[in-house]
Amino acid sequence: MVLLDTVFAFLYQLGDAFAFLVLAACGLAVVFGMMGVINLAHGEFIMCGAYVTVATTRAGLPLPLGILAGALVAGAIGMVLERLVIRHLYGRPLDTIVATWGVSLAATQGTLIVLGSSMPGVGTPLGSFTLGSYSYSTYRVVLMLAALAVLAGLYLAFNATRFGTLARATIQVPHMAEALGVDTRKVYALTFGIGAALAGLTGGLYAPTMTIVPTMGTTFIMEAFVTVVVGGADIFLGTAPAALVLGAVRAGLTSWQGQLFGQIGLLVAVILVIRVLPRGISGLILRERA
Amino acid sequence: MLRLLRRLEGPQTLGRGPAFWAAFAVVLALAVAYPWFADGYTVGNTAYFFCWVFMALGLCLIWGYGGALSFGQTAFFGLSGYAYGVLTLNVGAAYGFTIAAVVLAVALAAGFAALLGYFLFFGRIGGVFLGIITLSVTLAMERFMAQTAGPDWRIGAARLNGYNGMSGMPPLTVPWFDGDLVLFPDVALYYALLGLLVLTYLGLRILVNARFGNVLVAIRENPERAEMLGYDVRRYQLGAFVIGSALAGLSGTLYTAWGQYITPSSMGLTAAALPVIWVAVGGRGDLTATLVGTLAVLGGFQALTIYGSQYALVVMGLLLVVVVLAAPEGLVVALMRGLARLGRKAPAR
Amino acid sequence: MTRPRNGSRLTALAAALMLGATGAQAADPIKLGVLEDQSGDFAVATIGKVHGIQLAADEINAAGGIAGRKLELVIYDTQSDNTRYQEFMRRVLQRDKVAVVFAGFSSASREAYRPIVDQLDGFAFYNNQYEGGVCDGHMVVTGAVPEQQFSTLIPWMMEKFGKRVYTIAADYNFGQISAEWVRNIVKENGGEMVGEEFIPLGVSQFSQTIQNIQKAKPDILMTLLVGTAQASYYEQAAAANLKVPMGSSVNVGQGYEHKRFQPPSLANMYVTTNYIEEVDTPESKAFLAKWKAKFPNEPYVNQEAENSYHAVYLYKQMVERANGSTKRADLRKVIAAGDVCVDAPEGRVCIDPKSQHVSHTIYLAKVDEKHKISFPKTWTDIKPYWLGQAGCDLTKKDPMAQYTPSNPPKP
Amino acid sequence: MTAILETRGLNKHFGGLHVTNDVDFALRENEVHCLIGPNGAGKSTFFRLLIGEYAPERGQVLYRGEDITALKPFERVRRGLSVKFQVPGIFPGLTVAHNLEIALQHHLEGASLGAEIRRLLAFLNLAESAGERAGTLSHGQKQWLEIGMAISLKPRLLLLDEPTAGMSPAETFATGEMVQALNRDGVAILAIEHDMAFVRQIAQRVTVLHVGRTFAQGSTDEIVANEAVAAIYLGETDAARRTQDA
Repeated sequence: MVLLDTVFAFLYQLGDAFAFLVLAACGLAVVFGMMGVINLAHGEFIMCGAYVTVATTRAGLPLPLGILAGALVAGAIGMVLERLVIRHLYGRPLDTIVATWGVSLAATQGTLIVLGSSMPGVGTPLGSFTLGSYSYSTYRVVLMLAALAVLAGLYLAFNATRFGTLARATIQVPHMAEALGVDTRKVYALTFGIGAALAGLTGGLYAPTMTIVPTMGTTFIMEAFVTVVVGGADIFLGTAPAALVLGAVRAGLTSWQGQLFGQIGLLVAVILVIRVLPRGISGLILRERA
Repeated sequence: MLRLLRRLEGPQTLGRGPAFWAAFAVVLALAVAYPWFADGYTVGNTAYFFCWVFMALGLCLIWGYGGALSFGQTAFFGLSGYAYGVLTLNVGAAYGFTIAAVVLAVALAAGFAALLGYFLFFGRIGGVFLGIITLSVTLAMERFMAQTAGPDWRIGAARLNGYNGMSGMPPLTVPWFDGDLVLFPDVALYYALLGLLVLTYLGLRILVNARFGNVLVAIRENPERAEMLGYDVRRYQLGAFVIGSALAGLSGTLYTAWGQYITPSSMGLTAAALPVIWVAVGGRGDLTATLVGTLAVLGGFQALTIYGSQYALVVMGLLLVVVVLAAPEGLVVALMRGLARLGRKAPAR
Repeated sequence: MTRPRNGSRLTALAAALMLGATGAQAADPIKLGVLEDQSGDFAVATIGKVHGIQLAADEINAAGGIAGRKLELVIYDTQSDNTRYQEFMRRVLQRDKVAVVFAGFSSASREAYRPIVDQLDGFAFYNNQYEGGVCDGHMVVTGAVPEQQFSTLIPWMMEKFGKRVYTIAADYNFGQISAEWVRNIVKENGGEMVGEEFIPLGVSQFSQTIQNIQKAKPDILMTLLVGTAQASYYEQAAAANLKVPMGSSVNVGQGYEHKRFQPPSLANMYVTTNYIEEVDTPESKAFLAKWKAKFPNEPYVNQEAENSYHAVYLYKQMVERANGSTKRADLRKVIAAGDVCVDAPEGRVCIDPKSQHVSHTIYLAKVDEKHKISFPKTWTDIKPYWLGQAGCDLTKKDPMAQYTPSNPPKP
Repeated sequence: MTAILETRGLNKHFGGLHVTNDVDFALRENEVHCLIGPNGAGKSTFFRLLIGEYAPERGQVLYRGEDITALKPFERVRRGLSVKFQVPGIFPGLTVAHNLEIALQHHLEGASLGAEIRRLLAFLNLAESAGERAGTLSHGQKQWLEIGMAISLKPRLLLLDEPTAGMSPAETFATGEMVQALNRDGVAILAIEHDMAFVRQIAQRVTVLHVGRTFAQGSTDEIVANEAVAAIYLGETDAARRTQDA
């Protein structure tokens, strides 16, 4: 029983870390994997989703609908941003980084000015359950399921729908897709919108468990980058396994040596992965150029 | 020697010919003369701005000329700031040791840059990944230094002192006939930094217009072709990275000596964004533009903080977006090109 | 000469510039520099500090000023950024030539500007609760320090709940030094530390920490968490049904988390603070009424706001007793007399001449399920004793340094 | 006649796909040799193996008798091997003269550098455009500029990947004359080419590559007369027709 207790406790921690990494990274991974764009304002889309979720939920909407609203609003803002800024920067990846960083700075401080330094939360639903000597938050199990659902949904969206086929065609051979009559601009805009909506969804999902402040996006951004860098461009072959490995590293190190080592362990893992698989990443860059 | 001086102008730098150098002389003369007319605060504040410019010039070399976007400038800034603190707190400031400490601290930053750069460039990591990894390293260093508050975290007599930062290191001193000359943030420090800045600026101009700079821009334009002209691309990128990072290290030591204080937040996310903003806004492709742009942005944002308060960060962010979209070469470069075009048009052909 | 009203810093500044750098004459105003974070991460807790200073300055000027001179504020927003403190500390001392500066929220910001105050021979007030230990003749600290908050809180909680204590603390100076205090006081009172965990700044996910606490089964949990990201702990712990009584020196009194978070995440938390707006005394109520009249939209009046307010009165008394001199040496002679005291909204506060820290009334605030505050206990006149006992005596020697229990002054 | 460049059993595959399959190939000193083959024959991969951008799974590349298989591209260039890419590999943001300067600064400086730049500009018909940004040149001019950079290194061996792609017949002919002039100066040349008129103009020998193997070798006339070669090209057109019909 004690063993079972410990095993479940570890699995719970692993699942918790995995969910956080997958959800933090998925939007970034879609945008990067499909468009080669690194979006440094990713954290601010998460923040946006959280704010919308909290605001709508406090206004009376049930939490699941609030989360959906957060995702939709973030997605819509993402498409507007794509239209205004990102679209003009395709083929200039470094400039995109700089511009999205600018957006991130302005969005964080703008939110602070307009909405104030913090917002009352909505409280975590679903209560807790007890197993052995530990009690757990039920909602965090929902988060784990949500991470799996997002992965499955993305797989279906990009492999089983017409949009997915078009999107992948556009990404692999843009001029061919254009010649076939695909509106590539629309595809890019939608892809970026999906990335932003996923970020918004993440924000909405985590909103009940966190303090709602303008800088909350930054607590996701490092983990998101780390996962995407380790995982590479392919969301399905890359992000999920990367999140699993990194989640294990982090959960293991955190329970063994504390939070600091959990964090530093993540970064060391990235450097090791890049050291061991330099071809993987450079292969990625080559493909991106071609 | 003469050959070197001829390299002061060339295809890699805007601004050439007698008109430019006349303007340069005028600006320099003004810079030399102005402490006679300004109060201590203004002079000290300008000296403080100068502290940061080296880091911007370094990033200009790495990013603007070499085409590799590094977010890691503040990592080297912090590293060598701490190194200056550790060295001077242990050895003291006698016999002008502070100058030696600056040299050693910058060398340490260069050494770390060589190590990191070797791993990055010889691992063929480029493009956006370079940015992400340098940023990760920077933030990891910030987090590490932030937790060194305990008394065990000490190097000799110097306590790292965690997030509160290390303080108590002496300001720069120059050995002088009747005792050491202490460069408090005032006229003396101003002239020292002005001299250093002019030397660095001219030195970098020579460097980028020399063979090295030619290869560097070639790599930026087309790394494959550069390699196929027989250049070891990795070596040149590493060279630029080390020099640029060492300049960031120089900024770090000067800043530490200026405020007698260094903190992990000098390596944080906002701090890491600043050099990128200065260089992008001024014009990353040109040293003069970076120099002018950095000073303008520093002064502008300080004024904005004084008068516009909380909107400063919003303006900063939007400025970055607008510059990237509307003047991708940078505002100062756009201005200089405009002036040059006017100048060419004036004597109608 | 108009004194700045709320939000009219520009006028104040323009006035300050016009005045220029003239020597202090009897009719000239006394300039008081204010460097506080009105934007950025810390703004939530510090905007009230500026208002407190403005309120006190208004009252003093309405009553004829300090020794016949008006008090003029020179205010800058430091944006929660250490380098801004460095820039603006030079600016107020060198250009605005203020007589005294009230500055700083985070300890890092204080350590950033302290070398500059020392170098330019300025005089600064740090009106903030902090980890303690600053022994610097250029500084007066009006905030509470660990010995004041922990020597009251921990014995009380141990008596009530039990002797097994677990600490989670932010992994930086404040957290580490506070944790050291907790450790020492728990030991002195015959308790046992069953766990201690340091959380890096910026961490927002606490599942593992919550599990560790459940495993250790403490009677008391000391939460010394700092920053908005770490504040997520309370929500996550409540969701996991972790119901250990919590003690803190930093929550409620500073960031008014009980107002900002959804109940009941902070339920069963005990905090020692020298002031919060719920304090139920006639002095406090009168103070709060004046405050709300001037700043009706203030979200909360916290202990740092009250510290900043009474600090202006402490300064006024020093200058008046020094016959109108604002010279640091003259003021320190006044402090050395050992009886610089004012009746603040919290109760009587006095400056300790050895450490130049302030004695406080300490209120034990309890947060209930609905996030309502009650005060099970109050201690009056708790002295900042540690620095003096450890060997810091500013009346004799000015080391301009910060000490910690494990790194005390060398005899 | 000795070989300047030789491959022995060269193999490269991506995943399960063998793109280069045991290729044995020899280029003689001072020869102009063309490499042809239908699409997907492995020409570009073979080319990248020669310049060192890909590492082979098996086999060797020898340059003047030295095994250069493990050398980096720039090290091969320093031994006298020079390359012109299919997509013009120039420095688009720099001026035409500056492009050449970067190529020439290996062995020249000062006044002689300037003189050589002027000589090359004239040779490449680019004297008028010396001060323009290379990115603004016409496609053919970019190709010439790149050839100019490639020969600035004074190579003994020049590898050309479709040097006439996108050129007008007149430009193609002029390019052929440049190649022949270089060959007269003692440079061995290996060109991947589609345009049979161009091949006929310059090639002394032709090698046909098919599904990653050397399929046939001989003079241009022999290759053109080879029915098996015609068949593989026809097969390609047949296949293309079939897909179009489908």
